[in-house]
Amino acid sequence: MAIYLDKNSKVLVQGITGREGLFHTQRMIAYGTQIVGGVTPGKGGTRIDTGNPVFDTVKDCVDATGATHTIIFVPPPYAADALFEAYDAGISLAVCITEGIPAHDMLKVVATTHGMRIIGPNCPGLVSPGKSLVGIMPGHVFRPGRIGLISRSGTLTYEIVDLLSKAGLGQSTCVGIGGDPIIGTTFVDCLRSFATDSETDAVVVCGEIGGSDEEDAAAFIAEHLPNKPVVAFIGGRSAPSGKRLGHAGAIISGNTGTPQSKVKAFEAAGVPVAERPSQIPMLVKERLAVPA
Amino acid sequence: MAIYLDKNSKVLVQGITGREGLFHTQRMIAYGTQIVGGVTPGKGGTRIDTGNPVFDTVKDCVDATGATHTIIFVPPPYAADALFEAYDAGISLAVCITEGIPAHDMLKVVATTHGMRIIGPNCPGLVSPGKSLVGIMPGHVFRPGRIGLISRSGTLTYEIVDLLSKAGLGQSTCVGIGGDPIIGTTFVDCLRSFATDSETDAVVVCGEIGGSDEEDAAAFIAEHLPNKPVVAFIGGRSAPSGKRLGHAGAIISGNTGTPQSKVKAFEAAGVPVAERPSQIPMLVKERLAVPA
Amino acid sequence: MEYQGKELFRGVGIPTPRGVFVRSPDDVAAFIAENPGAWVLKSQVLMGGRGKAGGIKFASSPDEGRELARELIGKVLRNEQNPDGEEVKSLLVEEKVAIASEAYVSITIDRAAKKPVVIVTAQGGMDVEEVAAHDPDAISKYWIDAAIGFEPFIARRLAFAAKLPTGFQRAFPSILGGLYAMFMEYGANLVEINPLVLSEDGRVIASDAKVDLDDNGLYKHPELKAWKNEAPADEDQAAALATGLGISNYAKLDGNIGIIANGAGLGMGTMDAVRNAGGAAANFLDIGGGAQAELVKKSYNLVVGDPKVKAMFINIFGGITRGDQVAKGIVEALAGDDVRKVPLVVRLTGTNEKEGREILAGAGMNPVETMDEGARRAVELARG
Amino acid sequence: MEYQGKELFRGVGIPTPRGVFVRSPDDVAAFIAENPGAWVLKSQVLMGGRGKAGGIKFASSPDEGRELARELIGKVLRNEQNPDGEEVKSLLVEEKVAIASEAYVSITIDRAAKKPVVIVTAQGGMDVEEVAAHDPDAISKYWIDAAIGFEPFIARRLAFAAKLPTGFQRAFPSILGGLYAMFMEYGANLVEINPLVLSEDGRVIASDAKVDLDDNGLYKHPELKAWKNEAPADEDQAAALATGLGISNYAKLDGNIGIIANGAGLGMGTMDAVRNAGGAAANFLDIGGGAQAELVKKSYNLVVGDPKVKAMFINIFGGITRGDQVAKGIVEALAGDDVRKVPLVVRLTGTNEKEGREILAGAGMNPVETMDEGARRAVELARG
Repeated sequence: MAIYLDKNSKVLVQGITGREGLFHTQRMIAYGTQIVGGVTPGKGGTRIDTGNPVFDTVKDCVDATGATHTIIFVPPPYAADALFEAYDAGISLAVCITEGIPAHDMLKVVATTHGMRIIGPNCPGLVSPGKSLVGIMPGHVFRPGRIGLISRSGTLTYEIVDLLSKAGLGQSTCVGIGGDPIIGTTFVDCLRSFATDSETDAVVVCGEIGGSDEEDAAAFIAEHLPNKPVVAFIGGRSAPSGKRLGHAGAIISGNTGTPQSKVKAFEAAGVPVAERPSQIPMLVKERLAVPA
Repeated sequence: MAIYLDKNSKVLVQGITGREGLFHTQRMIAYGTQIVGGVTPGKGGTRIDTGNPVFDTVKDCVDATGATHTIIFVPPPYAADALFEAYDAGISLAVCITEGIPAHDMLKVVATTHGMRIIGPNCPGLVSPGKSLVGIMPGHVFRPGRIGLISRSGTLTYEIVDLLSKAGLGQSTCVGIGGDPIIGTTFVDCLRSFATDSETDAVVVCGEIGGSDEEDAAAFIAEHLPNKPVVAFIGGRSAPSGKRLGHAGAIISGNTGTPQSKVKAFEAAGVPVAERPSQIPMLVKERLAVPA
Repeated sequence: MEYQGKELFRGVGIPTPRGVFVRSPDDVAAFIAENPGAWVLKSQVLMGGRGKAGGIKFASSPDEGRELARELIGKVLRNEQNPDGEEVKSLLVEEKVAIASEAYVSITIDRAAKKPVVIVTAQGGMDVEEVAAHDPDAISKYWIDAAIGFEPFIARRLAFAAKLPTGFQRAFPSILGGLYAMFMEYGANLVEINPLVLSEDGRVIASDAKVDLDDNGLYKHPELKAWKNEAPADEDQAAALATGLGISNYAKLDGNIGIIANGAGLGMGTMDAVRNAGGAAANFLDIGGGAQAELVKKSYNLVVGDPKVKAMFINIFGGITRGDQVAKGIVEALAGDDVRKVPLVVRLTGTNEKEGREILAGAGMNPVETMDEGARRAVELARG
Repeated sequence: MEYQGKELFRGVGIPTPRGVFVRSPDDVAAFIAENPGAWVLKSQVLMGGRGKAGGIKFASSPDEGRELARELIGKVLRNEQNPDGEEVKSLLVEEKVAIASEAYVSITIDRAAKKPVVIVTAQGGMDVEEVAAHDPDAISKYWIDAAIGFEPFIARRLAFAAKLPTGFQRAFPSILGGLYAMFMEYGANLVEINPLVLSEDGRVIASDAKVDLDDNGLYKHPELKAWKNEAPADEDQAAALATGLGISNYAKLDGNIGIIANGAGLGMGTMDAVRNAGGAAANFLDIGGGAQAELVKKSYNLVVGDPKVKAMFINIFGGITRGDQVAKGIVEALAGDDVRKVPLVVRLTGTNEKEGREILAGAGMNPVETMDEGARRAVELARG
């Protein structure tokens, strides 16, 4: 059934009447996502032009629609509050698109919202191709299939997905975990879910410089995914030390976050690391051809 | 095996070198409690006259002794910190004797120390007669047996235990839950544990005016203890409204906390309420004689 | 007092009516001269019901202000609850707000949930317990997760649930956030704004404000202890402290049997036993754990100091408290010539019971065996 | 600067050396005249290594103080990292503390644990990364549960674990508590005291203090924005902001292939592709999501403004970003006469790819199909 998201997931949109929220709501509906409503305080009782009802609070929306998933399009100062509101209303999975949330806000959110899965923040969302898309990703590049993908990046993910799709490798679920220092769902969290997903035959991990998520992922794969092929890619291998490149999390400081360390960790775990995205489909096919 | 505490429970004492801590440590050892050490910051490496080692931190003590239980004798401004330290060191049950802890300190403690059972604060502790005593209760009044007892009071508990013991009704475990407004373990928590304890045949609930713990207990009994006899007593039935009598929690305000409400709730749950402590043994015997 | 509470409210960014705290009629006149308009003169007293007692006046000119302030300052306000009255020594002069709508908001501790609970209703200015009794659906509550604390969505949810008029909506998160900050910072049992006013010019203002502090937490705010001291000390609490007891270990009651016990539970149990025996307790007195002879003696004197006490029942179940110390205290108390003597029943069991009984026997006293028996005897003795 | 950081530290109750902030030699002399003793004159600059650059002096008389202050104020401090140097405009005059012992303490965010981590070592005054590399056991760490926050036991545990000298013990909980309060209040990435000094007269003092703030959280403290503005703006960040990009969306690098991409991941991927093709990127530039033609045009101008750029590779995978907008921006940029033109390779796929290609074709441009192909072409073009 893929992970985190399927055809039956009921999704609400926080910030549904904002410019971004409205635009992507329309796109998600076009993709086939079951959008059941949205929230904008003070606009409760109205409807957006797609006919979806707008509520004043997340709780009102959940009570009326049975939504289990939310996607958050609110400015950084209000994003943590939106996550707390979702948690409080019993939401089980929240995708937070917002970029620029203070790291301390996220520290508090992840420390206290036990049991709610958070994707992001500063992420493109997730998609289970052919079933549902909750995010801002271009739906047309995805193809249904049996490859899982996890990425810290947005557009680089589209690049890789496009290559996979064109090579005949459809996807079970693609998760953009986000480029911030503090994120709700890590590579390891996703790998744990893919490990037991019967609809995923192999996983592509698309990391980048900065932090130690990739090293943690490699260690997890070595121990817990002996029978599921994994292929990795590390973005920013040509980046110099000390420069923050776009993502707040993408910075090499001292000995932390270097591509060498990440490549070494993956190779030690038996995970081939593609030099360039275009090699990924071939590596996946090679790994799938090896009998487990 | 009684509840919360048995012969094998390894107990440490926070504030072991203080006047109260030292005195009661000696008494608990005399009772047979397995005291494995204690904590007083700055006195690590020394021993008290019973030979028990003193450590600087709870973690040091737990690492060295394998303690699972703690009893806390520290002044009110430091008591919450002591509870957090115990929690952080992996203690599973903490008895907090301290009286006068700010209610807000306890609000924070109970909201964040998930998985650690706290007895008290402002309580006399607990005893599984013949096995172990963690508290300040006079050990000589207890007799091993099959009656569970839960009480918000200290000395009134001794009174009732003495009556039970003299009537041949020994006790499995007696828990003094404490008289403060915010306590770690409530009547309902204890009842839940007694409900499944094969060594407890009946339970005595010794409540008092104030709060709504007794009403909650009655509701729980009606639903979850159909086959285990329960007898109740409510202290302070002659107390006037609006006066705080000793316990910070023992105050009738408005319609909340009246003895009438509590008696009514117990009777509705099929729990006989003793008019005076001396009736309790008889009521217990009557209830035990009825085939379940 | 009101003006102090409002200072705390302003400190956390909650708007209160414009105003000034004054001690003389001339100050009132000068203030109104500088700030023309309609003003309310509010007597600064601790008793409730000051409005009905004539402690609130309206003035719209300097002369009128001076005149009314002269009437108020020095006046003794009285009502049923405060028959002795309280003298007005100062006034709060506040703008007369044109009210469009009133709401109620408070934060208190829910004992059963072990959480702070926020209570909001659109029926401001009323007694909230009455609203709860007659129109429970008008009240909205939210239990705060102490690990998360206050977040703005809580205010939005409550404002929408309680159907507060739209004018409240924008300011509500910051007002509730300030109220929670205050509740936490001062370790309060209760913080309350009633009414929270929406003025005709669109402002949201805390018109009356109340804070109830937790005595146990006061050490964290020494600056507020002074405030507490201004309150007329509860006589029972003052007596308890003077005797060396905890602040809530003594309370005077209506009966004629004096009571001393160790432990609050046993103390209440003893009162109940006296009632079961057909009598009534003259007091509640808990000597606490581990009391020494001196404290027992002082407690005896405190209880018999009440002239309506006709007999005394001392009920001790020794745990930490040692029977010999209690017995010694009783004997010493009775040895004093300066103390009123009433018929006494002692029950003494538990730790060092034997030693205690020997001391009592040496003074010609013979303790009873049980609480029930002791209560019966004390009631008989009081009937004389 | 140092004196500002120390103000924040004092605000949370962390003792700092006695001292005064001055701008003139006469103020130094006057201060020492009033406060006889040994003083340190510390140049207030933003660059590191000011001690070795001659920016710190010791004075023990008013005349000596005036003399040394004259030398320092107006002096330009230089070192390897700061070849342009920084002029000293003010001094912090601080007591010369007699040091008995030095420790190190900091709080930062552990990304992997998603928690604040407190780091303590008895080896104060050293570079903590070096201590970690050579003597890891000397470093004690504690990961704070954000729901609980700082509690004094954390300070006790760390002080005992790091074997801090006894003299530190008593003050340590309040210093660490203050440091955590500051870390939380200002949403800091890092707060650090190095060294935390135990003086010979038994005081515990933050001798040097450092705070690194999270840009994303600065809006909560407008008063600190002014501070940040005093810092010499990172040239790349300034250029990014002037262009209308996010603060970290542009970085100048050492190569000669200019790069524009949409998305940070694709931007880095494009840099990598250029390297794989044997070239080197002259910059990183992420136009972000949903960029309009105008931003594309400005970004083009920013990149070619770097004279070492010999060729440009624009790599777009349209998701939110629309191909037609990007194409329009490119065409407009090239239409300007005032802009340097370099050989250009465009790759354009995804949303509105067809419309974009038509616009480019209209201007005589023919996009490549893949990222790898584009990188190869750009490298070839740069080689000329």
